[in-house]
Amino acid sequence: MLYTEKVMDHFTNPRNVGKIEDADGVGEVGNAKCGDIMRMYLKIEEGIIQDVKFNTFGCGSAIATSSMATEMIKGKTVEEAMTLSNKAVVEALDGLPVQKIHCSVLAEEAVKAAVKNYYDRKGIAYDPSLFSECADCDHGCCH
Amino acid sequence: MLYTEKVMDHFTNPRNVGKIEDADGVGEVGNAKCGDIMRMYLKIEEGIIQDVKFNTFGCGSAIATSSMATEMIKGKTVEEAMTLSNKAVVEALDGLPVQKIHCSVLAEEAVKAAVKNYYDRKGIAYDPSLFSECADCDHGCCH
Amino acid sequence: MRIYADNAATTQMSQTAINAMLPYMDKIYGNPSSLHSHGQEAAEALGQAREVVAGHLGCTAREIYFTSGGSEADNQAILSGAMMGAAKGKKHIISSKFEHHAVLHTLENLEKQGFEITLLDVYEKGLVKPEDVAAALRQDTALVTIMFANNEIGTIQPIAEIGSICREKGVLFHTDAVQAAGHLPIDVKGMNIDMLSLSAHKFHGPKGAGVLYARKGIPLTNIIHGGAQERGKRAGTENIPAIMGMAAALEEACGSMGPQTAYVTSLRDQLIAGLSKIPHSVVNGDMENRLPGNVNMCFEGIEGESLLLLLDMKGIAASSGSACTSGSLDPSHVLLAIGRSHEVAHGSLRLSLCEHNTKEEVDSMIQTVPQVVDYLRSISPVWDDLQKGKADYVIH
Amino acid sequence: MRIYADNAATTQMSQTAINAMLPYMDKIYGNPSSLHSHGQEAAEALGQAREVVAGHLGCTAREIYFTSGGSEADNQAILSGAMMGAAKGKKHIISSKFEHHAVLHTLENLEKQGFEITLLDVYEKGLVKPEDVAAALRQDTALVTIMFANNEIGTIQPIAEIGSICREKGVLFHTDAVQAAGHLPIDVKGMNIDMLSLSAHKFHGPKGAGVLYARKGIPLTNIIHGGAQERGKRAGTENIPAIMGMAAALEEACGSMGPQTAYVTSLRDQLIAGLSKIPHSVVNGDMENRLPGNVNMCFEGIEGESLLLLLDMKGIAASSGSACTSGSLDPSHVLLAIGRSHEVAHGSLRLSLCEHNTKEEVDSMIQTVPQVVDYLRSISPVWDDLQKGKADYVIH
Ligand SMILES: Cc1ncc(COP(=O)(O)O)c(C=O)c1O
Ligand SMILES: Cc1ncc(COP(=O)(O)O)c(C=O)c1O
Repeated sequence: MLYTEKVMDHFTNPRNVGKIEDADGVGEVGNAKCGDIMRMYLKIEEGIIQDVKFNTFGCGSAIATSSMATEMIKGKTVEEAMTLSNKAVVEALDGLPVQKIHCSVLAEEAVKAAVKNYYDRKGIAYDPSLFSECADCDHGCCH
Repeated sequence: MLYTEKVMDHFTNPRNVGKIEDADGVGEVGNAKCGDIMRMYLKIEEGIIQDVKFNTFGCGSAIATSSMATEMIKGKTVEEAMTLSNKAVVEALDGLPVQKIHCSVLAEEAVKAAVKNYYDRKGIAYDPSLFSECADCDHGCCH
Repeated sequence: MRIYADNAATTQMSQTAINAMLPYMDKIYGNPSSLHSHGQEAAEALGQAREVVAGHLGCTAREIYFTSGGSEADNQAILSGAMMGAAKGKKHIISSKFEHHAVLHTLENLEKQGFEITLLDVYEKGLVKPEDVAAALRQDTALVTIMFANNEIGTIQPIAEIGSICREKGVLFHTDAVQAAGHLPIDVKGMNIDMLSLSAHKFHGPKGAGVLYARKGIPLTNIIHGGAQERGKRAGTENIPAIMGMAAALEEACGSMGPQTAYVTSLRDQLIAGLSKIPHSVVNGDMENRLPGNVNMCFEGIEGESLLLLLDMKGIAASSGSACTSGSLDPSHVLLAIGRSHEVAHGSLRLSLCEHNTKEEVDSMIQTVPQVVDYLRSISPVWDDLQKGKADYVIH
Repeated sequence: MRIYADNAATTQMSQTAINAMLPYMDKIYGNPSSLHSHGQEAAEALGQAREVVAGHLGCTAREIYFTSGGSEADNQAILSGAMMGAAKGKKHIISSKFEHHAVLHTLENLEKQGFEITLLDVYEKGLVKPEDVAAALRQDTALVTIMFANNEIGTIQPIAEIGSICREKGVLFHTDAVQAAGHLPIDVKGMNIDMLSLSAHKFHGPKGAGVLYARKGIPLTNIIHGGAQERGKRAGTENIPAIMGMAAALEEACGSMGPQTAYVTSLRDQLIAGLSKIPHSVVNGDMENRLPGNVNMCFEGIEGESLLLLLDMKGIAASSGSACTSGSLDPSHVLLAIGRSHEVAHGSLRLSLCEHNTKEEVDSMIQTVPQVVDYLRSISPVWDDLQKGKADYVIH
């Protein structure tokens, strides 16, 4: 199989799929040209991620990494969520094919983008270098 | 099959194989380096080929063409034998593979060499151009 | 129900083809280069297979060269055309933008060696215009190579017209007929085709066998040097079992082409009609000049790989021009060539049918595909934006 | 009794290999590049076959590239070595005089492109001397390619020694192991082999499948461009059935190698002993370093093709290095390389045995061959001259 059982499980039964209308933070990464867009919604209370939902346009591993990432940050503090690495997502999924590693990077970035949006909305100060953006994203598929 | 039925018949049951100890003419063509030698023995009485025998070192078609050539000249006049063409031998055998055509040339030449030897022995005058020799035969397989 | 709708990728071998192969595995197993009867029996079979294939292409047996498949045949045809041209100082090759990679990558390799390549447009319908070929021909054009039918969108090219233009100008014409052979009538003489490639596994024959037809007098360039097999133009012990299977499969396919084309075409048209009801969907490629079994559509707002995997879980084997299925990041060059945007090209689905597919299977696909498309749209941020009017539909 | 003694030309497929192929024809027939489960099942099988083959060569699965046969593997290995060398300005290649044509003709083609080729002597015994390899190595040597075992006379080359010399000097080493695989132990790491070719039909596997092993880090040059199969190095839909058959056949051959080698060697030695009683006969090639099944002899005064055809009529399938069997006018370059004169080389016979041959068959050949040799000598003018003392025997 192309994908591990875990990936197929999260792809076919994605956790936390959906939207949060009154989200405290929403992040979107990727672009349709490249075939992957993830949008992540966070509901945060007292610095804890109470709820998280995602919408994803993309391949099987894009959906699975989105799902896994939401599971990994749900109930965690925002700071903990910020430490989520793409590597941790890949490991939690028992691995991804090499050409799909970029999906896990997207998932990590989607979480960060949602947190950044939360910080921005709440006026919470942060170190901008935590949210380094990929310079190339406009004219190609950089992940 | 590589060879026609006729070729296989003459190869496996060659006619006139053997030697004539008191032959009136003996001709040998080809060389061992090239993998084909035909030796032809003629018994001639009053210009008629009474008997003919051959010995051949060579491939299946070398043996078959020798056999067919002997059959085609037996009982004929020497002059008739001189008109035997390699083409006639090939036709009589229902064809030969292209890379084996040289065997039929050898058979024609073997007959001519034996006749030449007969003329020489008897002191019969002849047109030497009838027995044009292949210039290259010493250093290669010219047929 | 498990539905196989990926016959353009490869087909199930027919029982006829399998039966034609089997005796050559452990009974008539000799090497056709061997002089003994084991070898000569194999050589005879090989000769018969060559006659059969030649008969269905409209050429002579001596113009048939067996290869290991379509890719090898494409490579050798194009290399041969290029070398023939180069010998006369001609280093220009004309092809199209949506050829198979076996053609395009071979051309790229020649480009590195100093050849100039013109890739013709295929327009919205996925059809090369013969007049474009005529206009692109130059004094130094060595070869024109245009596929007979496209493997993704199934469009059938005006091969006879292109052939006659090339013949008139004395330019070599090759066609990659891998998707056409066994499915469409081919007549290399009538169509003025100089070289043609085909691959057995696309018409219920075995994998690992293909044909390069090269018109008498065209000197092929070896890509595999060695023994004197295939008139010295393709070394390697002949794959007799596969060649026998290929000849049998071609015979079978050509023998029943008429009724099968009618049947498969009717399935295709039902399927396209059914799936076209999905809003914001579009058929890729011309509907008139189209392989009987080819359905290729784009659905806005979703991505092809996830569509494909979900269909697979529901028992439908399909294909997509999605980037994710190719290991590259760009979607299908074919869909881009007919003018689909990257966004839309990612959401493509190819269902390729054959005579084994049934009306029930088509009905089932017409049921299932919209469900899966709906589900994926329901979790797609792109679809969300389109629905909310935050972005404009590309497919109306 | 019909005796097949031409196993060096090709072999009968084993039932194990056939059984391994069959399911992939009409059950697991997907294209391994397809993402759906039909395709992924095929991809999984392909991965398993790769592991099996790697296991028997002593390398990793990622170092295995499947090809259409031995000739293709030889061509690609040599071209790749040449291109790697050329990129560093190295255009010298070392090989031997008695390689297979798949190697020699590939080298000739490279020679035309400016490479310099050194063909080492193989001496009377048909063995390359490792010290000759060492002496021939130059600063600009790109590649050494020496066959593992010779296909005509069966001599086994000192591969490990050559491998260590090449590794020490940092020169790429390829070996054509088409006659060795499945018959002799191979360990590419232990023997310092960088590239190796094999062909399935030489060990009871299917025709149309081969392997190119290339050590990790060696960048292969494509000879077939196109799809991304075989890590992008060999385009074309994988011939899964044949690959599965090949893996099964290799597994079977390697699994029973010990006892089979002993058995086949004993048949070979009996046959050689029996035929050596024919006066003025000689064995070709070293008796120590010799493939278990190889018998190759010359008989003075006769020509090989006629010998072969008469043996065939008596039910014995054999081979000869006679010119007539090759379509060329010169006899076997292998026999000439070990110093046989043209005259003698024309009169050669190869009987290549396998584990299916029996003691009874050997006895029968020991009966029949001398009869046929005697008959052909009786009608041979060459033999006549030798007997009469008009010429000198070459073989005493
Ligand atoms: C030593 C050797 N190398 C290469 C080959 C070529 O293998 P294939 O005919 O399978 O391409 C053969 C057999 O024909 C061989 O014996
Ligand atoms: C149009 C076209 N050309 C060439 C090929 C290559 O054929 P094969 O994979 O048999 O080498 C294919 C199929 O993969 C094809 O569809």
